Amino acid sequence: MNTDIYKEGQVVHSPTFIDGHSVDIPILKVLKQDGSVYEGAQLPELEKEHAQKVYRSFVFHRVLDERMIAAQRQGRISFYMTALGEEATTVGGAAALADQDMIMAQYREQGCLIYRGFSLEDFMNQMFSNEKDLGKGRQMPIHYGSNELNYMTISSPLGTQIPQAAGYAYGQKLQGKDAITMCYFGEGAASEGDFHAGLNMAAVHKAPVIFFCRNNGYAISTPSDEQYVGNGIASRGVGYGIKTLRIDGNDILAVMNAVQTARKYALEQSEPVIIEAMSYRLGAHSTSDDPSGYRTKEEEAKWEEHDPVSRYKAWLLTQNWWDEEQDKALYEQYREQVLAAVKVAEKIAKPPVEDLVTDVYDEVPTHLQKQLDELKEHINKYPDAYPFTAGRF
Amino acid sequence: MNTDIYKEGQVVHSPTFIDGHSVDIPILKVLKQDGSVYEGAQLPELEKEHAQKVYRSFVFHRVLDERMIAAQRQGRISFYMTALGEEATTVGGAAALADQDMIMAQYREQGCLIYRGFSLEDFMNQMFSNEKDLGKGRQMPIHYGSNELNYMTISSPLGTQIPQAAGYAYGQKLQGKDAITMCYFGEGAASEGDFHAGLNMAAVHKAPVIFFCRNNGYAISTPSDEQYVGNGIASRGVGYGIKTLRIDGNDILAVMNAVQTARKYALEQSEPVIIEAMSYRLGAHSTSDDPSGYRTKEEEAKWEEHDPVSRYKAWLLTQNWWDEEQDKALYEQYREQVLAAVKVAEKIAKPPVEDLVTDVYDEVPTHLQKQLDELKEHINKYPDAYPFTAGRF
Amino acid sequence: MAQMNLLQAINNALDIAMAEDDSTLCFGEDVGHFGGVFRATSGLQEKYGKARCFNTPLVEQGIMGFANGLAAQGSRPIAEIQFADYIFPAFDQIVNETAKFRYRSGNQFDVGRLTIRTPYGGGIAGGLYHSQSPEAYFAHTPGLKVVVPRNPYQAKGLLLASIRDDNPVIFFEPKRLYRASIGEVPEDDYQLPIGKAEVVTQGNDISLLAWGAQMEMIEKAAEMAAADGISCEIIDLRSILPWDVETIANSVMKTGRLLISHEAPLTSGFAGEIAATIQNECFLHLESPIARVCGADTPYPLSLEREHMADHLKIYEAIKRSVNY
Amino acid sequence: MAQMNLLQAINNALDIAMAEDDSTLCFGEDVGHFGGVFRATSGLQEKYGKARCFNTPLVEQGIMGFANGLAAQGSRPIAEIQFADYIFPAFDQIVNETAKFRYRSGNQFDVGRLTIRTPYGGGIAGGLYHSQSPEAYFAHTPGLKVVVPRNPYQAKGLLLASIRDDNPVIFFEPKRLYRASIGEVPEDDYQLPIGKAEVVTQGNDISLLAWGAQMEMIEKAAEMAAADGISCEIIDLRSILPWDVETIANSVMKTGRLLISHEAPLTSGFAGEIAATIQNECFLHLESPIARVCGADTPYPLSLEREHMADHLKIYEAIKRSVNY
Ligand SMILES: Cc1ncc(C[n+]2csc(CCOP(=O)(O)OP(=O)(O)O)c2C)c(N)n1
Ligand SMILES: Cc1ncc(C[n+]2csc(CCOP(=O)(O)OP(=O)(O)O)c2C)c(N)n1
Ligand SMILES: [Mg+2]
Ligand SMILES: [Mg+2]
Repeated sequence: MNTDIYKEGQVVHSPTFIDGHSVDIPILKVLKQDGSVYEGAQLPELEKEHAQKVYRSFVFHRVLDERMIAAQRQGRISFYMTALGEEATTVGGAAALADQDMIMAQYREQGCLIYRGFSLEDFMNQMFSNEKDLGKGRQMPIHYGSNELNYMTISSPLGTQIPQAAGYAYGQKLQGKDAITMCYFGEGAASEGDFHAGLNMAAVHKAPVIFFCRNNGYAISTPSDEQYVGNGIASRGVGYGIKTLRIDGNDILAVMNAVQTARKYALEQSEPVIIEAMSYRLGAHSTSDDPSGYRTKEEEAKWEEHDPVSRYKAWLLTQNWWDEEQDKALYEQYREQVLAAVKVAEKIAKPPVEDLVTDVYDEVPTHLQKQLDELKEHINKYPDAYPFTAGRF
Repeated sequence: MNTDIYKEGQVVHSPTFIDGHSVDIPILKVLKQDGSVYEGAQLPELEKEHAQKVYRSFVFHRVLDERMIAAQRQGRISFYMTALGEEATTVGGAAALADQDMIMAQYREQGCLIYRGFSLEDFMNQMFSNEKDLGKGRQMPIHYGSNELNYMTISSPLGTQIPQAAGYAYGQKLQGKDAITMCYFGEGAASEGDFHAGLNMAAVHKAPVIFFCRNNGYAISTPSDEQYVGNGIASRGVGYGIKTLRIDGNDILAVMNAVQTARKYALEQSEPVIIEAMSYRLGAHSTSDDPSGYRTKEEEAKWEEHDPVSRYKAWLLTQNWWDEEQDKALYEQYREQVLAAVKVAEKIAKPPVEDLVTDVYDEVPTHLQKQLDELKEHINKYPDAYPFTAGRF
Repeated sequence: MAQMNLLQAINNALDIAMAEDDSTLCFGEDVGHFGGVFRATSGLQEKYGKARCFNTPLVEQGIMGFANGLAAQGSRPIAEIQFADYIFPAFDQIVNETAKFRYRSGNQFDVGRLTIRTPYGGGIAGGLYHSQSPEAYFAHTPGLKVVVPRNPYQAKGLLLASIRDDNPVIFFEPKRLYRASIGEVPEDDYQLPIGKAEVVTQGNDISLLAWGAQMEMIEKAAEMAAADGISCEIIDLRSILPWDVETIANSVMKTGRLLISHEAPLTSGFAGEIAATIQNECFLHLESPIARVCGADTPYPLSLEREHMADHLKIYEAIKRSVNY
Repeated sequence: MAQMNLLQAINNALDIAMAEDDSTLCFGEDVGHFGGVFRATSGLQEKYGKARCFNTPLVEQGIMGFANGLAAQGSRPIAEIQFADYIFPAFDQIVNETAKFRYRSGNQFDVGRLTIRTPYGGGIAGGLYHSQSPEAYFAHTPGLKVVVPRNPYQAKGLLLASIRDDNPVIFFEPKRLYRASIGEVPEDDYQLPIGKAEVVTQGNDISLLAWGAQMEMIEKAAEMAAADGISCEIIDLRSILPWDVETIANSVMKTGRLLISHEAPLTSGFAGEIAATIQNECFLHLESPIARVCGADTPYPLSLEREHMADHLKIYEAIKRSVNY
């Protein structure tokens, strides 16, 4: 090890710093805001039908976010998080992956699920934590998960999915699967120790995983210049010896292009790739947050000009793959569907009391069975105090 | 935040990876193995007396390591760790710092203590965990600490001192001290999440700390190419936006040069610096380890040629600041001193039973006083079973 | 005296601590300009500057490592962990470093000036990761002090004592009460003792012991029991580590019965330690088994939150069982 | 049958597990070529290849995160943490992730195939950071199983059961016994049940309960007590979580007395949970307070190790106190 320092390499004889400026990180852009394509830009593989599906996902996303924010304000659900302004990173990511690829996301990636066809009912059942929720009503709204769609259930602790994705991908490789793992996280989560752990583990053990950083400028109220002082997250890829791309995250063709390239590389070379998508969180962090406490309307307005959805729509229009009439109809259709689905989901019963103790282990152990039995007896004594479960066992 | 991606910077229109090769990291070298200086090389500030003190530290270090390994083999102490081959990183580091700078080390940095004048008695009392040990006999051998010498007590969990050093340095800055913090760690420890945490915290909060990575090729049996696949640890500095130097760690003039430069920069700019010193752990990891299980004699032999002590001695000889007679006498003197000190230290009593419960808190709380009282009563019943403490209270 | 909610009382204590000592710092995720996601540090950056009250990068192990370093250096750091559920990435820094700093160095170095603040507890539809009560994890760690206040008055007095205590203190704040609990709080400086439980209400038939937001639950249950003619002695433990064995034992010698309630899951929760100690101290005085009414041994669920919780009804039933044993 | 020490028994179990299932992996710091610092994984890389038995970078949170991902994917990871003292950087991955993986996903995903192996315990002049027994930290975490073997035969059978159990298991290995404990071990495959305590020796006057290396201590103390005519029932708990209340309660109903001993500090150690549960289950049968003989409430010291430990003499004295109560 290390003997090569006496053989080769650049030598200096007085201290010569390198630093964050020592590496140039170009940014990949394909689409201009007006829907035209940069000269010489490489387009992703994208047929008409596929392109329309992508756009429908965009519209569904916008409508879902808009309606669920309203539902939260009305007190119908307790919590929500939009991805306003960042939809290209997730819809585009999913559109560039294969369905068998595992997605391990942070929480703002409903765009992936939409693209993969998570049903409106599934969304609603999760948010209303009713008995039809695939997660059995145990987690806060937006903590989706779908085994069928290869979308790992969201877990709130930040960054934990990063080394997990390395391990997941390593397993895929070992078992010779034609699949990779896609791991999303925010530029805030990239400060966690688990980020360092996951990237280095993946690099050393050559796991076919794409680390996709949504750099949206904020972690709740903390702007990215109080999060790091290096050249974004991409500059860290160099340190791990991982192939790295920085892209315009509001440019869905750049996203697809990058993810297609990265997927191919990861699968063929059995190596991780990191992508940093530069974007902006246009909405509040969550329904519990009010961004006016930490940033200006002007700043937000500047980013509204770079809207990924209208940019992509402009391109579709130039392709003659979409028209304004279709557009209006689609928005209307989704709005109606979402409203209807809310009304259905909120009437579905909460999970049964047994679900308190199932899934802690593969089988309910003695001590939990005893706790459940005592609980049932207690509920029978005070049915009014436990309205969701009383009278149901 | 991030709006500048629409303003400036290099743009590409098809995916263009950057990776570990995207940054050149020159290595600083001053001294050749024959004691001559590279042409045009910048020498550190170093007067004759100082230069001799540095060399005496080297010799003391070699003698101490040699004798304590022997003492461990004889069963006189339970454990030891040498720094054979890496002494330039610590002796040179301490020699380039100011005495008021705090040193937070990993465990293989006895060279710093030697240079700062930790007494032979203090070394011995720690290793024999007797009642004169500054650490009250609580930790395994080599876990030295000295408040007086600004050397933080060693703690075994790896990497924990890295974010601590960032905090320590931030406090020094806030209180306007003319002092920085020097934080040592191995290339293995640099894989810990605390490394990522500490470097980023220091960078963002502008803490005057030098992160000094001793890259000695191994973490116990794990070679550095199973530890990381990037371009060493220095390449990570780029990602944190931290000024970074890579140096020949067996070249003490390069070490001093780098640390003097880094200290000046850290103090004046109030910013962290990272230094990666390339070296090699010539000995076993510890007295519990046998490197023949994981590396070859040939590899070791190659590194013996780059010995830092003989290299520096050759330079001193060319300066006429040292001669062979002095050399022989010094080795002899230290050998005798160490042997004598061992004999004294091993006869000193173990710490008193009260030290079981002191320093858990600033004062001994009720429950611990009760546990101590019961223990004393018990020891009085079975004095033979507790020979170190029986009959002493 | 002023009317304050629990958040205001905490903010007020932090303000006093920062005013009196230039080396006192407040930091954590979103703690700076924004004042924290619950606004506990509101206004402090404005008043004391960005160098003393600031946002950190999103890394709990870094926050605690940084805080340990600052405390060892002689500053007085008050580190916030945004939710107690997110304290686990910092577990090593707290359990292996903070707690053992003084001991391992033979008192040459210590981090006694450190205070860790973190909102804990359930009952707010927070699900698995915004509801946990992890005090027992830390109670098994010699070298730490662990404190939990039950109302604004207690919060201010105990927080000031924690900040000034020359040992590292984890200060768990009952977030369910942040705005819900309002009370009279002196505007001046005062401290309440760490390590001392408080007998809140005298009683004869059974001792009820809890801490933090759970105090409300035992108080409600005691009211129900009073209607049945059962006289409950209500005790707030306040300090989990070290804890006040004497006050609890004295109470149990008097009443002959003990019920302990906490939000955290039953198994290996801190009620276990208390029960084990008290059955030893008061063996001949106990008229019924020491009862524990705690969270179910599951992760904290969202929609079955009520079923999971140790609410006043479950406590009331357990009181009756104990008294009728 | 063959004579094996505890390390060999573990190595043998790992070998069987890797041979039977291609998706079984062993990894951790120095686990690969070198076979681990204690050599528990010796020869496995040679036999099964570098892809299935390998060194990881030095990052416990990464090892556990990687292992969680592998288990969720359907592989069967056996992750080693070099010393239990160094498990804390992985605490979040274990407590917030491993333990809650199945529950939070509604059983859509799980990490049931995961096994964590780690050497624990003191008595080897290891000082603060090579001596800890952290089982109680994990016992407060629903979703985990926690297992501790006392000898080579138990180690092999329990480890094979842990690897095959469809729940994540933390397997604590008593490192003091690695080479010191030697016994007959079948070379063939076998399993011992998880969740079941074992009555090692029948007795009438008092039940003694421990696990792992501490079993030696209670056995020695029982011998001393036998000389005084005291008949001890000796029980190995084996599984800390879930634990076998029934076997312990049955024993205590018979003997009327219970002593629990563990290496970890007393306060909030797992003996507290056991004592709290058993005083409830066996209230009317107890003839003396349940005794706990545990480590002192301090970090683990080097030179005062003997004074700190719950040795056979302290246990013997406690037996007499209990019987003479
Ligand atoms: C370990 C942990 N610490 C803190 C939090 C609280 N928290 C939730 S989201 C968030 C900000 C995340 O920012 P970023 O990663 O940039 O993602 P974004 O919200 O911008 O999509 C914080 C601090 C958490 N969920 N987990
Ligand atoms: C958190 C933690 N994990 C594991 C260990 C065990 N351990 C002690 S030294 C060591 C290797 C360290 O290697 P490196 O950082 O390169 O330092 P070097 O020994 O080469 O000086 C390991 C794994 C530890 N002390 N702390
Ligand atoms: Mg963000
Ligand atoms: Mg090394």
